[in-house]
Amino acid sequence: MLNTAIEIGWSRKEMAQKAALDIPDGSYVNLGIGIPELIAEFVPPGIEVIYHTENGLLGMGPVPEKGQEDVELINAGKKYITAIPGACYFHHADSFAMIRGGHIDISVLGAYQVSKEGDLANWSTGEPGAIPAVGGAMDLVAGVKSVWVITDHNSKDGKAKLVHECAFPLTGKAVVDRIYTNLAIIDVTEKGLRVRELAPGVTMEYLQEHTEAPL
Amino acid sequence: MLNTAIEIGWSRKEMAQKAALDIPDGSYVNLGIGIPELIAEFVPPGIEVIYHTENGLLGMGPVPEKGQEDVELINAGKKYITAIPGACYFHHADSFAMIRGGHIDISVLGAYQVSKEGDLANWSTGEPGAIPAVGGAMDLVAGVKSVWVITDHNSKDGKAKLVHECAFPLTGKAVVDRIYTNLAIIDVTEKGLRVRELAPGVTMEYLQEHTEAPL
Amino acid sequence: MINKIVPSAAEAVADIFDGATVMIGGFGEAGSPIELIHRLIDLGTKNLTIVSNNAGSGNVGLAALIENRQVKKMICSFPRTANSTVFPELYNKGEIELELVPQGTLAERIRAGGAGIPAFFTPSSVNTPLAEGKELRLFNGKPFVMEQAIIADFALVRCHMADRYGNLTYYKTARNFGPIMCTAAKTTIAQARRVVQAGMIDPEAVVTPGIFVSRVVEISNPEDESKLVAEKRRYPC
Amino acid sequence: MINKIVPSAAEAVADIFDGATVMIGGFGEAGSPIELIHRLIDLGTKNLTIVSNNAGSGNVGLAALIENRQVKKMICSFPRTANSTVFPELYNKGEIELELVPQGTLAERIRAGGAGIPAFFTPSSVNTPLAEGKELRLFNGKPFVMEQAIIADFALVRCHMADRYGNLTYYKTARNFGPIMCTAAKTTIAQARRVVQAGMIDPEAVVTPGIFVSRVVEISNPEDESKLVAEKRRYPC
Repeated sequence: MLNTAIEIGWSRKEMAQKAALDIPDGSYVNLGIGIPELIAEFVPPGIEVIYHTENGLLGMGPVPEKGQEDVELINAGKKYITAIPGACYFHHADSFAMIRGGHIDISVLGAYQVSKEGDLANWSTGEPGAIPAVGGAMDLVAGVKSVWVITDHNSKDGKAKLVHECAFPLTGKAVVDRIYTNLAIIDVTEKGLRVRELAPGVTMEYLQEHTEAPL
Repeated sequence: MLNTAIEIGWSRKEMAQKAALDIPDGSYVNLGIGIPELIAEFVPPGIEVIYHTENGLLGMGPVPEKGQEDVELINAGKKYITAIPGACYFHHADSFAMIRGGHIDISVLGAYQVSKEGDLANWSTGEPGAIPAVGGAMDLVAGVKSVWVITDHNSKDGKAKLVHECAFPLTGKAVVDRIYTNLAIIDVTEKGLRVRELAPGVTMEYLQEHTEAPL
Repeated sequence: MINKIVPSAAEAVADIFDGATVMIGGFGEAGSPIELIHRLIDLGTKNLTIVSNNAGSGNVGLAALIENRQVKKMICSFPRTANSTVFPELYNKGEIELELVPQGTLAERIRAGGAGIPAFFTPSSVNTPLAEGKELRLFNGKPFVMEQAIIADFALVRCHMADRYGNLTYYKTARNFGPIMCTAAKTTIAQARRVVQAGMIDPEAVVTPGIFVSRVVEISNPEDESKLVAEKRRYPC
Repeated sequence: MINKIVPSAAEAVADIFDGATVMIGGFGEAGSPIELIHRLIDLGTKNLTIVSNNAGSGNVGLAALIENRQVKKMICSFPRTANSTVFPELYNKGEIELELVPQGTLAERIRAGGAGIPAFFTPSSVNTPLAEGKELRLFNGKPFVMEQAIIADFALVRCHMADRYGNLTYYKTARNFGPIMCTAAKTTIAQARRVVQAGMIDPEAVVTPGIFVSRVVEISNPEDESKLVAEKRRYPC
């Protein structure tokens, strides 16, 4: 099912590009680990976006060139990064004050499940033996003005990720504003999930078949 | 009554000196406006005390020489000061985190009244027409490890300042640890006020006559 | 391109509206954004709630704003200083409201406002008249009072250096309330002594990250408020 | 004269006692005070409660401390990372406790501990399992959860520069939890890459004021934890 989906839908890079084109000029953006990290590559020239990484940097720049890595300059995914001219460092309480205080415009996160009301589950599958780890996800969804999810439309075993109600433990309730998947871009509205754009070759029928929540 | 008291007791400078000699080496100290400000002059050589001023400086130095004043380098009493090598500046929330968080060793304050339980009234006489103003006094008494009061033993109109119960609005309850007056040095203990030292020429009888609270 | 620099103080404050809550930085004269305040007086906006540690000195800056009857209410810790006559006079006539807040609680309420913390507990003011009517609660057997965050529509601050992103540094004890007020207002306006190229401020030494700042105006030679007060000057000056 | 410099990491940590709560700075490897941790392993202190964002990587630093069975409980936000095997193994065997805290709540609880704030309200974790059993409260119609301060007996941090007063600066994203942990422990121990004369650090750029620091030890060439992990080195190394 995943393979089919990828053949007719967007690639991960295309998903990131779709999201990148929707970021308004001058935005402060926090990019989660995984596909969201790719977004920075696709922001068009002329648009200036300031990236926040919650471990304590505003003004995150691109990945350093080989050999230029600094072990003390990393992002929230613990990957090597750079800092732009005009960047600044701060401690964790100040960093999460930015998040919780509503100063970040957009947070782009991955997801295990999103419900039709915008509930997000992305930190724990609740399985026995899995080590629970939450990081900054709950703070981001609670504080950032606009929360976008970018994820494969279906899980690796073909299950729907856009569901009536999340079965996994929640990261936050009614927090997601928009979802970018390999099949479509979907807004979370008061009336439920609303399709904004379909990937090439994807029909509404096909999309609904692969989605548990009504569209 | 005040005149008599001054003749046989300590001068303001002597009171400040008495307090200065009791400050342990390496202490972090906040000095209130008025007589407390004089204390810094009398700390003996070889003893290093770091002065905190709540408007945002740790490492306050002596008064600047004439002509060297900087209007943006002031203490909590809005007087011109200097900064020692090794000083640092910070904002108000960080400054009061130092106070409230119990990081300052000694706060020396003025007083309208102190009760036998160590209640302090030093911000409002509660008179109609007086503009209420509190500043940092309530934060200091709530947070600093040791609170000392330095004050004339009696008010200008001869009334006792060390009282059974404060008539003026409180700054804090059971907060004062020691009182330096022109007549004596007095500890606030669980059993009430305990005289630590009498000024030259002051007898216990004389002191009690000028004190409402039992000694 | 992000560019928060605006050409004049008048433009910087032009959208401050009647009834707005405005935080004004400064501890006494140090750090008071006097040019921004004077342009707010020119603007004539009424019924303001002002959050500021003091209530102004002499007849310039914040005192002049109050004297011009633009302020409905002051939220501050110390509205009585050596050269403060405007506020006491109006207060005694019952023509201006006052919410008196301990200085550390004022700072923490502002910090909480910027940090998305709606309320917190503090030991300051417990057992005093300033805690009356507020919720008390024991933690480890000790009493604390609950205090709520303050958020403003605008913050006016004075800083030392600024860049186009709104990154700010301050100068000595003029830092005081500036950094926390920047975080707690919907629109933050900073007057800077010097605007520099992005990247010129050491990223380790930025005090206010640009995300907290909406507009920056360069005022290279700000009026020295304490001098104006000493010379008994009045707004406009 | 105030002089917080101590000659060795071993002396700096010598009084950490069994059952102590110890905050350990760092976000992953960045800012982790690896030499202080290794001397704490040498010391062998048991039953520690560790407050740290992660639970260590490989078999060095914090992971080695856990592997040496000195840690009773971890308070952290993300105990699962690419190279983290020690903690998960003990946790799955039920041999170590975990208090999982959202990262921003962890930071704010530490900051509150240092600032004398016993508790505060936050929107983070509301409607999730991590808010279960905690007090919920509405402010302006929105739900918030009450969280309590964390205070430690000791904090171990790594900084960039330090002076004899304990004033500290940090280096890039190695700053992370250091500054707040320094404020929230009874005894704060900092390992500095460089100890400088008092006055050499710009007073505008001090990140941790000396009042928050008890001891400083110079470690000019700290081990690079990520390199040790990549090379699969084990403590002692």
